[in-house]
Amino acid sequence: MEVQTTQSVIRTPEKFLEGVATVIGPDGRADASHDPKLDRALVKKMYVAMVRTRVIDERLVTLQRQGRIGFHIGSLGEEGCILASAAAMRDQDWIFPCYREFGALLWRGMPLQDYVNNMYGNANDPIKGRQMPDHYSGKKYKFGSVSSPIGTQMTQAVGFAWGAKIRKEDLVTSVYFGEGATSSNEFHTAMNFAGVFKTPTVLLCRNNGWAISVPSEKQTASKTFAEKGIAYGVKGIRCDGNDVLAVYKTVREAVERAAAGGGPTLIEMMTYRLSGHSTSDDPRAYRIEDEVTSWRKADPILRLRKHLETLGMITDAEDQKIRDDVDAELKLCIERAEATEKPALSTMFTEVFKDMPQHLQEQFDECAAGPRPKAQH
Amino acid sequence: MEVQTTQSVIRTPEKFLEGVATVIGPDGRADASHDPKLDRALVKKMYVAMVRTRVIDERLVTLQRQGRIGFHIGSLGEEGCILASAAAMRDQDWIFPCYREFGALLWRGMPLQDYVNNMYGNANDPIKGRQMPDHYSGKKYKFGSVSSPIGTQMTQAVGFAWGAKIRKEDLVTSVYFGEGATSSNEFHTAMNFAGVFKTPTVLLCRNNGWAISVPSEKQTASKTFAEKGIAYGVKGIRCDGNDVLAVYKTVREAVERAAAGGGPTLIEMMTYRLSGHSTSDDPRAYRIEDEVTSWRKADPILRLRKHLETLGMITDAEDQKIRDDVDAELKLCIERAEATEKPALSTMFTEVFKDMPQHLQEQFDECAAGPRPKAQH
Amino acid sequence: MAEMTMVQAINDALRTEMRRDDRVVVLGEDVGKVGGVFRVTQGLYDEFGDDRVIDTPLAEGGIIGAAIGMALYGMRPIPEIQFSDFIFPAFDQIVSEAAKYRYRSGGEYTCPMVIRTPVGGGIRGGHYHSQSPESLFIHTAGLKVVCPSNPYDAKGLLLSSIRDEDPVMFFEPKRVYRAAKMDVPEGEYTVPLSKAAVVREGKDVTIIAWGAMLYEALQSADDVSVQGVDAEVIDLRTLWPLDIDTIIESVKKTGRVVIVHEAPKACGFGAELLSQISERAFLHLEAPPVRVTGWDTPFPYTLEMEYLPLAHRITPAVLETAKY
Amino acid sequence: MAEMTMVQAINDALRTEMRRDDRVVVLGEDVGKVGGVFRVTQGLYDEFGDDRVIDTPLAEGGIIGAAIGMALYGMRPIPEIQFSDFIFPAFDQIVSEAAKYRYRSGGEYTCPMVIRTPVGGGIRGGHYHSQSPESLFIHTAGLKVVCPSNPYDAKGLLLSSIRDEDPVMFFEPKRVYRAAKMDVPEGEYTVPLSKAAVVREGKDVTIIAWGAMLYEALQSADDVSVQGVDAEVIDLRTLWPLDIDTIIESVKKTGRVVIVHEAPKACGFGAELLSQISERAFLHLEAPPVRVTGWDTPFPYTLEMEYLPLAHRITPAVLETAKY
Ligand SMILES: Cc1ncc(C[n+]2csc(CCOP(=O)(O)OP(=O)(O)O)c2C)c(N)n1
Ligand SMILES: Cc1ncc(C[n+]2csc(CCOP(=O)(O)OP(=O)(O)O)c2C)c(N)n1
Ligand SMILES: [Mg+2]
Ligand SMILES: [Mg+2]
Repeated sequence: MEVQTTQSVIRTPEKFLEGVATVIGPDGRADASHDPKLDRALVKKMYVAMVRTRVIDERLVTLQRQGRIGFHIGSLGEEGCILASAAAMRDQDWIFPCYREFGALLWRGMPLQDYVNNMYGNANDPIKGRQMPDHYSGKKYKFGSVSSPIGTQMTQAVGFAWGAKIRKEDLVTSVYFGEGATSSNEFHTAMNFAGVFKTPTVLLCRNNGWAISVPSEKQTASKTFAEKGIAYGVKGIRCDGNDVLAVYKTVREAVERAAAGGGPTLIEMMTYRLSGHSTSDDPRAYRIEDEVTSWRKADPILRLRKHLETLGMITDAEDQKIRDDVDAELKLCIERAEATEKPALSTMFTEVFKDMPQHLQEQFDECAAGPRPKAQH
Repeated sequence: MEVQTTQSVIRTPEKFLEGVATVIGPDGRADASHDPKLDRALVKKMYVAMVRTRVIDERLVTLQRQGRIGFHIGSLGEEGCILASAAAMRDQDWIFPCYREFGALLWRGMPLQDYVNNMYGNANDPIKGRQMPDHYSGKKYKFGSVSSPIGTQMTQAVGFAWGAKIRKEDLVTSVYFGEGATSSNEFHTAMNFAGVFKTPTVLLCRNNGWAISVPSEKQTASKTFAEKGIAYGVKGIRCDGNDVLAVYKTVREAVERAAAGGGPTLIEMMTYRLSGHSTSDDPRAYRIEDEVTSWRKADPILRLRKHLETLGMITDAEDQKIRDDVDAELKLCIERAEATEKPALSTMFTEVFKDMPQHLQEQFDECAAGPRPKAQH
Repeated sequence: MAEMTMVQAINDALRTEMRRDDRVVVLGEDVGKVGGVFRVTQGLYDEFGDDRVIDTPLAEGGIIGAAIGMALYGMRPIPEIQFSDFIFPAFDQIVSEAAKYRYRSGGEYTCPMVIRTPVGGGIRGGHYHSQSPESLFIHTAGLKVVCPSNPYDAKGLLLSSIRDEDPVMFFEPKRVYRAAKMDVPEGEYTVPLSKAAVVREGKDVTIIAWGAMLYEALQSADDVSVQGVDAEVIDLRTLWPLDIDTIIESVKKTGRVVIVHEAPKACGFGAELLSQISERAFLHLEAPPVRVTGWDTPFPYTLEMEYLPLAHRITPAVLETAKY
Repeated sequence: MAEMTMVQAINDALRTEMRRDDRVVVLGEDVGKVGGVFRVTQGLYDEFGDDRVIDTPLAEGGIIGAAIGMALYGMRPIPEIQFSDFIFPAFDQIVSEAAKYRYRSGGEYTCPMVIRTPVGGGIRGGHYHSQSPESLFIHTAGLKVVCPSNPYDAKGLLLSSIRDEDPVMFFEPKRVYRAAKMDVPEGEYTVPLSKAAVVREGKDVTIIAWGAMLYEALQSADDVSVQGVDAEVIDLRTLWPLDIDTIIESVKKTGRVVIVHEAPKACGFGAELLSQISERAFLHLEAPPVRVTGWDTPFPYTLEMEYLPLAHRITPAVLETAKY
């Protein structure tokens, strides 16, 4: 397929990351001066989580192609920044997702089965099949509720942290969003309120190069997204988003600063969306394959694996086992999810309000009385 | 009256303006290295316009107190930055007002009678009494239409300029807003679109220290409003807003840069709102009188007068005549405006759409048939 | 008991609940020291400090978005929008987020908060200081909508709203703010949500109104009584979820209805009321229900008394309905 | 003549008008090279270049605000909002600004623009890719609201909308986008605004619908005909300003009405239609007009076919109305 595109520059990892410090070098070794010196088990755990995320992601895309689920929006290529930033939050901290962060949700402890049920919107979906796939919610895991409108979660994450600050609870919030979302109203108010009220919030911008078909350099005329912090008196930092140690270190420092009363931080995590925007998108219509290829080499999983190799912490067999394990687990989850019925009709009417008001009770009764729809999609 | 306030700092002109270059010095002389060397007649014309604006302003406040008009929002203390920035625009350029810029509208040529009719919302009000006083519109004068919602005019001014750029017309837009408005959604999108599309727009932030009762330092944690430009790749400049020559120079350079394809500029004009927010506001409830007093000494009219004195261009008698003239003119305008009937009933239903649709024709007929309301305010 | 205006009664409700429940915070533009442009929050800053009575930057979306975050955290925020005409920068947060949080998260998250905002015309506010956007929020599933007409109800409804587990739009008719004083109990009491009040009994025609227009409806009821028409007047108090039973009961008695509201007619709440009445009491209707509303134009300045559905327009509508 | 889907017909309308009138520009998220997420603007970028087919930053308020500026300047912008669920960040610019510009400026400024946006459910979009917010815009004085149901009308109505001197909300039912092809004339032709179409004549019941639900209404008309009920079906095409005459004429004939829409019932456009019918044809009504609509809940994902007012819900409503 011949591709014409409006893309003017190919942004290789080298170009994109110019001037950004890295920890894990090309040889897989950690730069001693920046190495956060994490517990090895933690590093390994992050690696396993990243691989699991990748495997799940790929499988869900297949399920969607097969028409078995309706939609998936994944994190192919962005697992590094997502997992490392989630890992850098303390247990008491809250995470507000954008929509690519199912890896962070699993990290926080949601059972895979729950997530898969969400992908199927079945009766066991924690959100009762009310939203599209990948619009999960994980309050038990101190993890927010996904909604589609771009940016809204930012202001909420700031408000949540502000509440905690007012109530003098030691709690930091982090919030994910894409670089496209920096153009939204919400980025502006969230940053401004965070700055003025010095809320303990870490604003995590996944700069993955694209907002659907719009390249990041068309989103703003500022040189970086991190420097947008200046407009709000908020510290802004860029980091190599595919470098797990760099992300962990940067986020952790921001969390600690926030917890100590030092206020919010905007972190631009430089990464790349290797897949289409979602299963609804075909990126070949707008981007140059060479760019994608260049980023495949900067894959955060390969990078961390290399690092683990230098530490002698991973073998091919082990790697394969991680994949096989999640495959097997996933297979079971999918089977169960597919065997689960749809949510009950009542779920369409409950929880609009705490108590069902009269008009909804009447509508529910009317609906329940039938007839049932013939039409399916 | 004893005043308690949340105001933590008194922002004297000296503090507020720290590090900002001025042209007209305390002795009234222009600093040769920054003097834009304007035509003397122009400087005088600006002075006259500023004094007229001041006189009109004061008279309108009185009219409101007397219950003869419903409302006024003025520019006491801000005439310097308003008039000089309007004067710095070229004839073909368009001005988008906030709500304090009636001085700029008169500068652009609207007859005083039209403006006074707007204050009365009478049958001769150019906008047919449809909006509150001071919500004028001056298309003939390449001057926008005031609306109350904060900030909306910014994005529109950017869009207007962008349109002209697309159509290759040599035209720059300027847009006024207060420093409070920098917190609005609209500032963010206007700045971002201006930056990305390099629109020929000059964004004029009147930093007058207050957004009703909220002091400017509570509006943002950034050090200045001008530096917000960095977040958008837009040049940001601060200037002494009570120094007519400094404002003129700064704005003119921005206009020329924009016209030459150099893109937008954000200009923070440092000034002070000497009056209450509007006739509905009593600022004694929230601000320290000493601050106001310190700014009375920095009055832009006094400052320019001193400058004119050093040039031998003004006498007390002349000054008095300017005031007497506008007083007399205003008196006549007010008399005429008060003798003018209300807008016709039809004006309530026309111009909702270009052509009156059936439902409005029916409503008009119903309304016209009466009865008429007894109640007045 | 103390004589209070609606402004004082709302202020008293806020103070009462802030003393009782330290999760309650007030935030908005100018709500702090100066006590709001209508002085509704006056004195709260001095009593509760700047952690609980918070002046914000000029950004309605930020006020509501941050309040949502606080509500998710477990607080009871009461954001103020200075005029309901300026609620639109926050519209996305209200209709896409606050309204849907409970539902979309499968009941995990809830968003209890009260968005207080002055509403309505009659104060020479023109286009942008006079509008009545209630129907936009009624159309949005997940929001409760309240509009008191007097100081007593204002306090009691506000206390109920703050204690409610769902987001409540609390519209305060600014024409009533200082119009009259009324005895208001000190301390706690509540007026239940979703209960309308029959404020005047009658047998010939039902007039439905709320907020500032209630007084116009009552005026008309007086006017028509002279001509032998006995009007019943219902003050809805809570617009949504609706107390339809009280309405239908009245309509079954009178068979005739006049609905009054300030907002434009097209897709205003009057249309919903008329529809429900028609759907539920069609065979009881002796005359087509009538809407007396603001015109389908932007809100004008000079001619606002011609725009508003005041007694001079309600009265003929009631008379005509009565003799239909 | 060419066979076109609605997507192609709208694309053709845009191309046709952009060739004829160089003041027309298209702007929005992803509308450029890739041609929009639904490919409605495909090929326009190549033909007209990036000055007239503009990819914008992710900011609906910016898209509409800038488009208003362009319209004030004298252009004919056609902003696209990717899904009508995402129109709310631009709500303030639409309802406070675009809708009121002509009126508030005494007729000095006008704001001719067409806001194109996909609308409605039935494509597994859940909460935020399925909503139908038309009534919010109908309630706002100063906006025209259009929603075509087929490719021919889509092109003709879009050309009329672009040439109209007022702001038009142009809702495109995405369930219909590629559902079927239809002969569409090449080049210019217009379908007038504010003219409904009687797409099926009948004498027993009038069904009013638009957009994707029109097909459900037609399906029901077929279904009930088997049972001897002869339904007339009206496709509104333009929702506002309303072609009330066509409706009333039909209702005077049938005396019975079923109104169908996807949006929630409360304060939906159905309420306005029902009210106007009651107000204007009360004595002709043989049965209370009925609304078959989305429920008063957020739009669900898995159960969306239970949410939508499809034929299985319209048919019993028609039968019941017919035998009332
Ligand atoms: C308010 C709003 N506008 C438009 C969309 C459609 N949309 C969904 S994702 C997206 C691009 C987001 O890009 P970015 O913020 O960079 O995040 P990424 O997808 O790259 O992670 C758009 C335009 C939306 N969901 N919400
Ligand atoms: C969206 C919106 N929110 C609130 C208001 C009420 N309001 C009018 S002016 C104002 C303060 C504006 O301050 P600033 O932008 O600094 O301008 P200034 O009045 O100082 O010139 C506020 C809050 C409004 N008009 N619009
Ligand atoms: Mg992105
Ligand atoms: Mg100010």
